[in-house]
Amino acid sequence: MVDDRDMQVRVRFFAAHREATGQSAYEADVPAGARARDVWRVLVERFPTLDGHASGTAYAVNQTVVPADTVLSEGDELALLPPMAGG
Amino acid sequence: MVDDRDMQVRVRFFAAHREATGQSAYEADVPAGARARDVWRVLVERFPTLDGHASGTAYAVNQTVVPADTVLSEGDELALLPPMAGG
Amino acid sequence: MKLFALSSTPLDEKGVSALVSGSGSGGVVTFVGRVRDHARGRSVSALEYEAYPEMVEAVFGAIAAEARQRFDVSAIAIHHRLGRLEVGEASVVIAVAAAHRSPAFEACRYAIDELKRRAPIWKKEFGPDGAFWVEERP
Amino acid sequence: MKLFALSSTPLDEKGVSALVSGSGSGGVVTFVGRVRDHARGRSVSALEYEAYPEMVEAVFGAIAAEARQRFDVSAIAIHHRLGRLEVGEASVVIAVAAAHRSPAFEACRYAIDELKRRAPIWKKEFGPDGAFWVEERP
Repeated sequence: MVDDRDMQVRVRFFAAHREATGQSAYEADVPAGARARDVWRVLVERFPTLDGHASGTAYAVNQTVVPADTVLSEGDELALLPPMAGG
Repeated sequence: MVDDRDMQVRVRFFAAHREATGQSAYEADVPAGARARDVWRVLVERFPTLDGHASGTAYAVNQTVVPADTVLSEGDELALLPPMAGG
Repeated sequence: MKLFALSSTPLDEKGVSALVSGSGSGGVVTFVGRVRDHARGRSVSALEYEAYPEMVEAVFGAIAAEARQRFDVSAIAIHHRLGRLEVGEASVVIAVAAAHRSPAFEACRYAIDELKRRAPIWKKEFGPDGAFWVEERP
Repeated sequence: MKLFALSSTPLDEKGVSALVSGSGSGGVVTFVGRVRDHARGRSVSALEYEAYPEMVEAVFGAIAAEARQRFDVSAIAIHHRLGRLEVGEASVVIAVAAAHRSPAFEACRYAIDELKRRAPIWKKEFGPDGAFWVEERP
Protein backbone atom coordinates (compact mmCIF):
# COMPACT_ATOMS: atom_id res chain seq x y z
CA MET A 1 0.00 0.00 0.00
CA VAL A 2 2.82 2.36 0.78
CA ASP A 3 6.46 3.07 0.48
CA ASP A 4 8.66 1.94 3.31
CA ARG A 5 9.38 5.21 5.07
CA ASP A 6 7.62 5.73 8.39
CA MET A 7 5.63 8.69 9.62
CA GLN A 8 4.19 9.70 12.97
CA VAL A 9 0.51 10.40 13.70
CA ARG A 10 -0.96 11.47 16.99
CA VAL A 11 -3.73 9.11 18.08
CA ARG A 12 -6.45 10.22 20.52
CA PHE A 13 -8.38 7.68 22.62
CA PHE A 14 -11.72 8.35 24.32
CA ALA A 15 -14.15 6.59 26.63
CA ALA A 16 -13.92 2.77 26.28
CA HIS A 17 -10.81 3.08 24.10
CA ARG A 18 -9.10 5.29 26.64
CA GLU A 19 -9.85 2.82 29.39
CA ALA A 20 -8.78 -0.16 27.24
CA THR A 21 -5.42 1.40 26.40
CA GLY A 22 -4.87 3.25 29.63
CA GLN A 23 -4.04 6.43 27.76
CA SER A 24 -5.71 9.30 26.03
CA ALA A 25 -3.06 10.08 23.45
CA TYR A 26 -0.38 8.04 21.71
CA GLU A 27 2.24 8.88 19.09
CA ALA A 28 2.00 6.07 16.54
CA ASP A 29 4.70 5.20 13.99
CA VAL A 30 3.01 4.02 10.85
CA PRO A 31 4.15 3.49 7.25
CA ALA A 32 4.03 6.64 5.11
CA GLY A 33 0.75 6.71 3.16
CA ALA A 34 -1.08 4.62 5.78
CA ARG A 35 -4.86 4.91 5.87
CA ALA A 36 -6.93 5.39 9.01
CA ARG A 37 -7.92 1.73 9.15
CA ASP A 38 -4.25 0.66 8.87
CA VAL A 39 -3.50 2.61 12.04
CA TRP A 40 -6.24 0.71 13.85
CA ARG A 41 -4.40 -2.55 13.06
CA VAL A 42 -1.12 -1.10 14.31
CA LEU A 43 -2.87 0.00 17.50
CA VAL A 44 -4.49 -3.38 18.16
CA GLU A 45 -1.03 -4.96 17.94
CA ARG A 46 0.35 -2.43 20.40
CA PHE A 47 -2.76 -2.50 22.69
CA PRO A 48 -4.33 -5.98 22.45
CA THR A 49 -7.10 -4.85 24.84
CA LEU A 50 -8.43 -2.66 22.00
CA ASP A 51 -9.45 -5.81 20.15
CA GLY A 52 -13.23 -6.11 20.16
CA HIS A 53 -13.68 -2.35 20.32
CA ALA A 54 -13.73 -1.75 16.56
CA SER A 55 -17.51 -1.99 16.19
CA GLY A 56 -19.11 1.40 15.67
CA THR A 57 -15.80 3.26 15.88
CA ALA A 58 -15.48 6.24 13.53
CA TYR A 59 -12.32 8.11 12.54
CA ALA A 60 -11.66 11.82 12.72
CA VAL A 61 -8.55 13.39 11.18
CA ASN A 62 -7.70 16.82 12.51
CA GLN A 63 -11.16 17.09 14.12
CA THR A 64 -13.14 16.12 11.03
CA VAL A 65 -14.88 12.75 10.62
CA VAL A 66 -13.44 10.89 7.63
CA PRO A 67 -13.90 7.51 5.88
CA ALA A 68 -11.76 4.60 7.11
CA ASP A 69 -9.74 4.56 3.89
CA THR A 70 -8.53 8.15 4.28
CA VAL A 71 -4.80 8.47 3.68
CA LEU A 72 -2.96 10.12 6.56
CA SER A 73 -0.09 12.57 6.52
CA GLU A 74 2.83 13.10 8.85
CA GLY A 75 1.70 14.88 12.01
CA ASP A 76 -2.03 14.30 11.55
CA GLU A 77 -4.20 13.91 14.63
CA LEU A 78 -6.22 10.72 14.26
CA ALA A 79 -9.05 10.39 16.77
CA LEU A 80 -10.82 7.09 17.30
CA LEU A 81 -14.45 7.84 18.08
CA PRO A 82 -16.42 5.06 19.80
CA PRO A 83 -20.23 5.27 19.42
CA MET A 84 -21.23 8.76 20.57
CA ALA A 85 -23.70 9.33 23.37
CA GLY A 86 -24.00 13.05 24.00
CA GLY A 87 -27.15 14.78 25.15
CA MET B 1 -88.56 33.63 22.55
CA VAL B 2 -89.18 33.71 26.26
CA ASP B 3 -91.71 34.34 28.93
CA ASP B 4 -91.98 37.87 30.24
CA ARG B 5 -90.34 37.59 33.63
CA ASP B 6 -86.87 39.10 33.90
CA MET B 7 -83.67 37.64 35.23
CA GLN B 8 -80.26 39.03 36.01
CA VAL B 9 -76.96 37.88 34.51
CA ARG B 10 -73.54 39.21 35.34
CA VAL B 11 -71.72 40.38 32.21
CA ARG B 12 -67.90 40.62 32.03
CA PHE B 13 -66.16 42.93 29.57
CA PHE B 14 -62.52 42.67 28.52
CA ALA B 15 -60.01 44.54 26.38
CA ALA B 16 -61.73 46.55 23.58
CA HIS B 17 -65.17 45.83 25.10
CA ARG B 18 -64.06 47.05 28.49
CA GLU B 19 -62.72 50.24 26.97
CA ALA B 20 -65.84 50.74 24.82
CA THR B 21 -68.19 50.39 27.80
CA GLY B 22 -65.94 51.93 30.40
CA GLN B 23 -66.60 49.02 32.75
CA SER B 24 -65.41 45.51 33.36
CA ALA B 25 -68.62 44.06 34.85
CA TYR B 26 -72.29 44.88 34.45
CA GLU B 27 -75.46 43.37 35.96
CA ALA B 28 -77.85 43.01 33.02
CA ASP B 29 -81.61 42.54 33.32
CA VAL B 30 -82.73 40.29 30.50
CA PRO B 31 -85.91 38.32 29.78
CA ALA B 32 -85.99 34.88 31.44
CA GLY B 33 -84.85 32.25 28.94
CA ALA B 34 -82.71 34.73 27.02
CA ARG B 35 -79.86 33.32 24.95
CA ALA B 36 -76.30 34.66 24.94
CA ARG B 37 -76.80 36.51 21.66
CA ASP B 38 -79.95 38.19 23.04
CA VAL B 39 -77.87 39.69 25.80
CA TRP B 40 -75.49 41.15 23.23
CA ARG B 41 -78.43 43.08 21.72
CA VAL B 42 -79.48 44.33 25.16
CA LEU B 43 -75.92 45.46 25.79
CA VAL B 44 -75.55 47.31 22.51
CA GLU B 45 -78.71 49.27 23.39
CA ARG B 46 -77.29 50.13 26.77
CA PHE B 47 -73.74 50.77 25.49
CA PRO B 48 -73.98 52.04 21.90
CA THR B 49 -70.17 52.20 21.72
CA LEU B 50 -70.18 48.38 21.72
CA ASP B 51 -71.68 48.43 18.23
CA GLY B 52 -69.11 47.31 15.69
CA HIS B 53 -67.34 45.13 18.25
CA ALA B 54 -69.36 41.96 17.61
CA SER B 55 -67.01 40.50 15.02
CA GLY B 56 -64.98 37.61 16.43
CA THR B 57 -66.54 37.88 19.88
CA ALA B 58 -67.15 34.55 21.63
CA TYR B 59 -69.33 33.84 24.64
CA ALA B 60 -68.39 32.08 27.87
CA VAL B 61 -70.97 31.15 30.47
CA ASN B 62 -69.57 30.49 33.91
CA GLN B 63 -66.04 30.31 32.46
CA THR B 64 -66.82 27.86 29.65
CA VAL B 65 -67.03 28.87 25.99
CA VAL B 66 -70.53 28.19 24.64
CA PRO B 67 -72.46 28.69 21.37
CA ALA B 68 -74.29 32.02 20.85
CA ASP B 69 -77.69 30.33 21.15
CA THR B 70 -77.04 28.99 24.66
CA VAL B 71 -79.96 29.67 27.01
CA LEU B 72 -78.91 31.50 30.16
CA SER B 73 -80.11 31.10 33.73
CA GLU B 74 -80.57 33.57 36.54
CA GLY B 75 -77.23 34.50 38.08
CA ASP B 76 -75.08 33.17 35.24
CA GLU B 77 -71.80 34.92 34.50
CA LEU B 78 -71.71 35.74 30.79
CA ALA B 79 -68.28 36.81 29.53
CA LEU B 80 -67.86 38.46 26.16
CA LEU B 81 -64.55 37.37 24.72
CA PRO B 82 -63.06 39.51 21.94
CA PRO B 83 -60.53 37.81 19.66
CA MET B 84 -57.88 36.33 21.95
CA ALA B 85 -54.19 37.18 21.65
CA GLY B 86 -52.29 35.44 24.41
CA GLY B 87 -48.72 34.18 24.14
CA MET C 1 -45.52 27.98 42.82
CA LYS C 2 -48.49 26.66 40.86
CA LEU C 3 -48.34 24.74 37.57
CA PHE C 4 -50.78 27.13 35.90
CA ALA C 5 -50.67 30.79 36.77
CA LEU C 6 -51.02 34.38 35.74
CA SER C 7 -48.44 36.78 37.11
CA SER C 8 -48.23 40.55 37.38
CA THR C 9 -44.52 40.38 38.06
CA PRO C 10 -41.70 39.15 35.77
CA LEU C 11 -41.92 35.44 34.98
CA ASP C 12 -39.41 33.13 36.64
CA GLU C 13 -38.33 30.99 33.69
CA LYS C 14 -36.06 28.77 35.72
CA GLY C 15 -38.69 28.30 38.42
CA VAL C 16 -41.32 27.22 35.90
CA SER C 17 -38.90 24.73 34.39
CA ALA C 18 -38.00 23.42 37.85
CA LEU C 19 -41.71 22.80 38.58
CA VAL C 20 -41.85 20.02 36.00
CA SER C 21 -38.41 18.44 36.39
CA GLY C 22 -38.64 15.20 38.31
CA SER C 23 -35.94 12.59 38.60
CA GLY C 24 -37.53 10.50 35.85
CA SER C 25 -37.59 13.25 33.25
CA GLY C 26 -34.84 13.05 30.67
CA GLY C 27 -35.86 16.11 28.74
CA VAL C 28 -37.48 19.44 29.46
CA VAL C 29 -38.61 21.58 26.54
CA THR C 30 -39.39 25.20 27.36
CA PHE C 31 -41.05 27.84 25.25
CA VAL C 32 -40.60 31.46 26.25
CA GLY C 33 -42.52 34.13 24.37
CA ARG C 34 -40.96 37.57 24.45
CA VAL C 35 -42.12 41.03 23.47
CA ARG C 36 -40.65 41.82 20.07
CA ASP C 37 -39.68 45.29 18.93
CA HIS C 38 -41.84 44.85 15.84
CA ALA C 39 -44.94 42.95 14.75
CA ARG C 40 -46.93 42.87 11.53
CA GLY C 41 -44.65 45.48 10.01
CA ARG C 42 -45.06 48.03 12.82
CA SER C 43 -42.58 48.87 15.48
CA VAL C 44 -43.62 48.05 19.03
CA SER C 45 -42.54 49.85 22.18
CA ALA C 46 -44.55 47.88 24.78
CA LEU C 47 -47.46 45.50 25.26
CA GLU C 48 -50.21 45.40 27.84
CA TYR C 49 -51.78 42.05 28.69
CA GLU C 50 -55.22 41.58 30.19
CA ALA C 51 -56.96 38.29 31.05
CA TYR C 52 -60.12 36.70 32.35
CA PRO C 53 -58.34 35.18 35.33
CA GLU C 54 -61.09 32.89 36.66
CA MET C 55 -61.18 31.19 33.26
CA VAL C 56 -57.53 31.27 32.25
CA GLU C 57 -56.24 28.82 34.83
CA ALA C 58 -58.98 26.33 33.89
CA VAL C 59 -58.06 26.66 30.21
CA PHE C 60 -54.35 26.17 30.98
CA GLY C 61 -55.24 23.06 32.98
CA ALA C 62 -57.42 21.69 30.17
CA ILE C 63 -54.70 22.28 27.56
CA ALA C 64 -52.15 20.52 29.77
CA ALA C 65 -54.51 17.58 30.38
CA GLU C 66 -55.06 17.19 26.64
CA ALA C 67 -51.33 17.36 25.95
CA ARG C 68 -50.65 14.68 28.56
CA GLN C 69 -53.30 12.47 27.01
CA ARG C 70 -51.97 12.88 23.47
CA PHE C 71 -48.23 12.75 24.17
CA ASP C 72 -46.17 10.72 26.60
CA VAL C 73 -45.14 13.53 28.93
CA SER C 74 -44.93 13.65 32.69
CA ALA C 75 -45.67 17.28 33.57
CA ILE C 76 -46.56 20.63 32.04
CA ALA C 77 -46.47 24.10 33.58
CA ILE C 78 -47.87 27.27 31.98
CA HIS C 79 -47.29 30.78 33.34
CA HIS C 80 -48.48 33.94 31.61
CA ARG C 81 -47.66 37.54 32.42
CA LEU C 82 -50.23 40.32 32.89
CA GLY C 83 -49.92 44.10 32.74
CA ARG C 84 -47.45 46.27 30.90
CA LEU C 85 -44.36 44.60 29.37
CA GLU C 86 -41.39 46.27 27.73
CA VAL C 87 -39.57 44.90 24.69
CA GLY C 88 -37.59 41.77 25.61
CA GLU C 89 -39.70 40.81 28.62
CA ALA C 90 -41.22 37.30 28.76
CA SER C 91 -44.98 37.15 28.24
CA VAL C 92 -45.38 33.38 28.57
CA VAL C 93 -43.34 30.40 29.77
CA ILE C 94 -44.40 26.83 29.04
CA ALA C 95 -42.28 23.95 30.34
CA VAL C 96 -42.85 20.29 29.50
CA ALA C 97 -40.98 17.36 31.01
CA ALA C 98 -40.90 13.86 29.60
CA ALA C 99 -38.75 10.76 29.71
CA HIS C 100 -38.04 11.22 25.98
CA ARG C 101 -37.53 14.35 23.94
CA SER C 102 -39.89 13.76 21.06
CA PRO C 103 -43.16 13.95 23.04
CA ALA C 104 -41.75 16.85 25.07
CA PHE C 105 -41.28 18.91 21.89
CA GLU C 106 -44.69 17.93 20.53
CA ALA C 107 -46.57 18.67 23.76
CA CYS C 108 -44.87 22.06 24.22
CA ARG C 109 -45.77 23.02 20.67
CA TYR C 110 -49.35 21.86 21.22
CA ALA C 111 -49.65 23.87 24.43
CA ILE C 112 -48.48 27.19 22.97
CA ASP C 113 -50.62 26.76 19.85
CA GLU C 114 -53.74 26.04 21.96
CA LEU C 115 -52.96 28.83 24.40
CA LYS C 116 -52.89 31.34 21.56
CA ARG C 117 -56.12 29.91 20.13
CA ARG C 118 -58.26 29.68 23.25
CA ALA C 119 -56.84 31.23 26.41
CA PRO C 120 -58.89 34.33 27.32
CA ILE C 121 -55.97 36.75 27.21
CA TRP C 122 -55.74 39.97 25.23
CA LYS C 123 -52.90 42.28 24.36
CA LYS C 124 -52.69 45.93 23.50
CA GLU C 125 -49.78 46.98 21.36
CA PHE C 126 -48.12 50.35 21.84
CA GLY C 127 -46.23 51.84 18.92
CA PRO C 128 -45.52 55.08 17.08
CA ASP C 129 -49.05 55.11 15.59
CA GLY C 130 -50.75 54.73 18.96
CA ALA C 131 -52.16 51.72 20.77
CA PHE C 132 -54.61 49.07 19.66
CA TRP C 133 -55.90 45.68 20.72
CA VAL C 134 -54.26 42.92 18.71
CA GLU C 135 -56.50 40.58 16.76
CA GLU C 136 -54.34 37.90 15.30
CA ARG C 137 -55.37 34.57 13.95
CA PRO C 138 -52.84 32.07 15.29
CA MET D 1 -20.31 33.33 27.80
CA LYS D 2 -19.81 31.57 24.47
CA LEU D 3 -22.59 30.29 22.20
CA PHE D 4 -21.00 26.83 22.01
CA ALA D 5 -19.28 25.43 25.04
CA LEU D 6 -18.40 22.47 27.20
CA SER D 7 -18.58 23.04 30.93
CA SER D 8 -17.25 21.16 33.93
CA THR D 9 -19.55 23.08 36.26
CA PRO D 10 -23.37 23.08 36.41
CA LEU D 11 -24.99 24.54 33.30
CA ASP D 12 -26.59 27.95 33.58
CA GLU D 13 -29.91 27.38 31.80
CA LYS D 14 -31.07 30.94 32.10
CA GLY D 15 -27.72 32.29 30.95
CA VAL D 16 -27.74 30.11 27.83
CA SER D 17 -31.25 31.26 27.01
CA ALA D 18 -30.26 34.89 27.56
CA LEU D 19 -27.39 34.47 25.07
CA VAL D 20 -29.82 34.11 22.19
CA SER D 21 -32.58 36.50 23.22
CA GLY D 22 -32.43 39.70 21.24
CA SER D 23 -35.11 42.34 21.03
CA GLY D 24 -36.36 40.94 17.72
CA SER D 25 -36.92 37.41 18.97
CA GLY D 26 -40.52 36.60 19.75
CA GLY D 27 -39.88 33.05 20.85
CA VAL D 28 -37.11 31.11 22.54
CA VAL D 29 -37.32 27.32 22.61
CA THR D 30 -35.00 25.60 25.04
CA PHE D 31 -34.18 21.94 25.40
CA VAL D 32 -32.62 20.78 28.66
CA GLY D 33 -31.44 17.18 28.92
CA ARG D 34 -31.33 15.82 32.45
CA VAL D 35 -29.87 12.71 34.05
CA ARG D 36 -32.74 10.28 34.54
CA ASP D 37 -32.91 7.80 37.40
CA HIS D 38 -33.39 4.98 34.88
CA ALA D 39 -32.47 4.18 31.28
CA ARG D 40 -33.08 1.15 29.10
CA GLY D 41 -34.71 -0.69 32.00
CA ARG D 42 -31.80 -0.20 34.42
CA SER D 43 -31.68 2.18 37.32
CA VAL D 44 -29.05 4.90 37.08
CA SER D 45 -27.29 6.60 39.97
CA ALA D 46 -24.97 8.93 38.03
CA LEU D 47 -23.42 9.62 34.65
CA GLU D 48 -19.94 10.61 33.62
CA TYR D 49 -19.47 12.61 30.42
CA GLU D 50 -16.28 12.79 28.41
CA ALA D 51 -15.67 14.68 25.16
CA TYR D 52 -13.16 15.45 22.43
CA PRO D 53 -13.15 19.14 23.24
CA GLU D 54 -11.17 20.45 20.24
CA MET D 55 -13.77 18.88 17.96
CA VAL D 56 -16.99 19.39 19.95
CA GLU D 57 -17.19 23.14 19.65
CA ALA D 58 -16.67 22.92 15.88
CA VAL D 59 -19.45 20.32 15.64
CA PHE D 60 -21.79 22.47 17.73
CA GLY D 61 -21.05 25.42 15.48
CA ALA D 62 -21.66 23.35 12.34
CA ILE D 63 -24.98 22.05 13.67
CA ALA D 64 -26.08 25.57 14.53
CA ALA D 65 -25.05 26.89 11.10
CA GLU D 66 -27.06 24.13 9.42
CA ALA D 67 -30.09 24.84 11.59
CA ARG D 68 -29.93 28.55 10.79
CA GLN D 69 -29.73 27.71 7.09
CA ARG D 70 -32.70 25.34 7.19
CA PHE D 71 -34.98 27.24 9.55
CA ASP D 72 -35.69 30.94 9.97
CA VAL D 73 -34.05 31.41 13.36
CA SER D 74 -31.88 34.22 14.64
CA ALA D 75 -29.54 32.54 17.15
CA ILE D 76 -28.65 29.17 18.65
CA ALA D 77 -26.57 28.35 21.72
CA ILE D 78 -25.44 24.87 22.77
CA HIS D 79 -23.79 24.08 26.11
CA HIS D 80 -22.89 20.57 27.24
CA ARG D 81 -21.70 19.41 30.63
CA LEU D 82 -18.61 17.27 31.29
CA GLY D 83 -17.61 15.10 34.24
CA ARG D 84 -19.75 13.37 36.82
CA LEU D 85 -23.46 14.27 37.02
CA GLU D 86 -25.98 13.16 39.60
CA VAL D 87 -29.62 12.33 38.83
CA GLY D 88 -31.55 15.50 37.95
CA GLU D 89 -28.55 17.54 36.81
CA ALA D 90 -28.63 19.10 33.34
CA SER D 91 -26.31 17.48 30.79
CA VAL D 92 -27.15 19.72 27.83
CA VAL D 93 -28.90 23.03 27.21
CA ILE D 94 -29.85 24.16 23.70
CA ALA D 95 -31.58 27.51 23.23
CA VAL D 96 -32.96 28.78 19.93
CA ALA D 97 -34.42 32.23 19.31
CA ALA D 98 -36.56 33.21 16.37
CA ALA D 99 -39.11 35.82 15.39
CA HIS D 100 -41.71 33.03 15.13
CA ARG D 101 -42.23 29.91 17.18
CA SER D 102 -42.49 27.27 14.48
CA PRO D 103 -38.89 27.49 13.20
CA ALA D 104 -37.65 27.83 16.79
CA PHE D 105 -39.17 24.46 17.70
CA GLU D 106 -37.92 22.83 14.52
CA ALA D 107 -34.38 24.14 14.84
CA CYS D 108 -34.11 23.13 18.51
CA ARG D 109 -35.29 19.62 17.67
CA TYR D 110 -32.80 19.47 14.80
CA ALA D 111 -29.94 20.59 17.02
CA ILE D 112 -30.50 18.02 19.78
CA ASP D 113 -31.01 15.20 17.26
CA GLU D 114 -27.79 16.08 15.45
CA LEU D 115 -25.87 16.58 18.69
CA LYS D 116 -26.76 13.06 19.77
CA ARG D 117 -25.82 11.67 16.36
CA ARG D 118 -22.48 13.35 15.76
CA ALA D 119 -21.03 15.33 18.68
CA PRO D 120 -17.94 13.52 19.99
CA ILE D 121 -19.23 13.07 23.53
CA TRP D 122 -19.47 9.85 25.52
CA LYS D 123 -21.21 8.88 28.69
CA LYS D 124 -20.61 6.24 31.28
CA GLU D 125 -23.63 5.09 33.21
CA PHE D 126 -23.34 4.10 36.88
CA GLY D 127 -25.96 1.76 38.31
CA PRO D 128 -26.44 -1.21 40.60
CA ASP D 129 -24.81 -3.58 38.05
CA GLY D 130 -21.70 -1.44 37.74
CA ALA D 131 -20.63 1.10 35.15
CA PHE D 132 -20.47 0.94 31.38
CA TRP D 133 -20.12 3.21 28.38
CA VAL D 134 -23.47 3.85 26.75
CA GLU D 135 -23.88 2.94 23.10
CA GLU D 136 -27.24 4.13 22.01
CA ARG D 137 -28.51 4.68 18.54
CA PRO D 138 -30.37 8.01 18.61
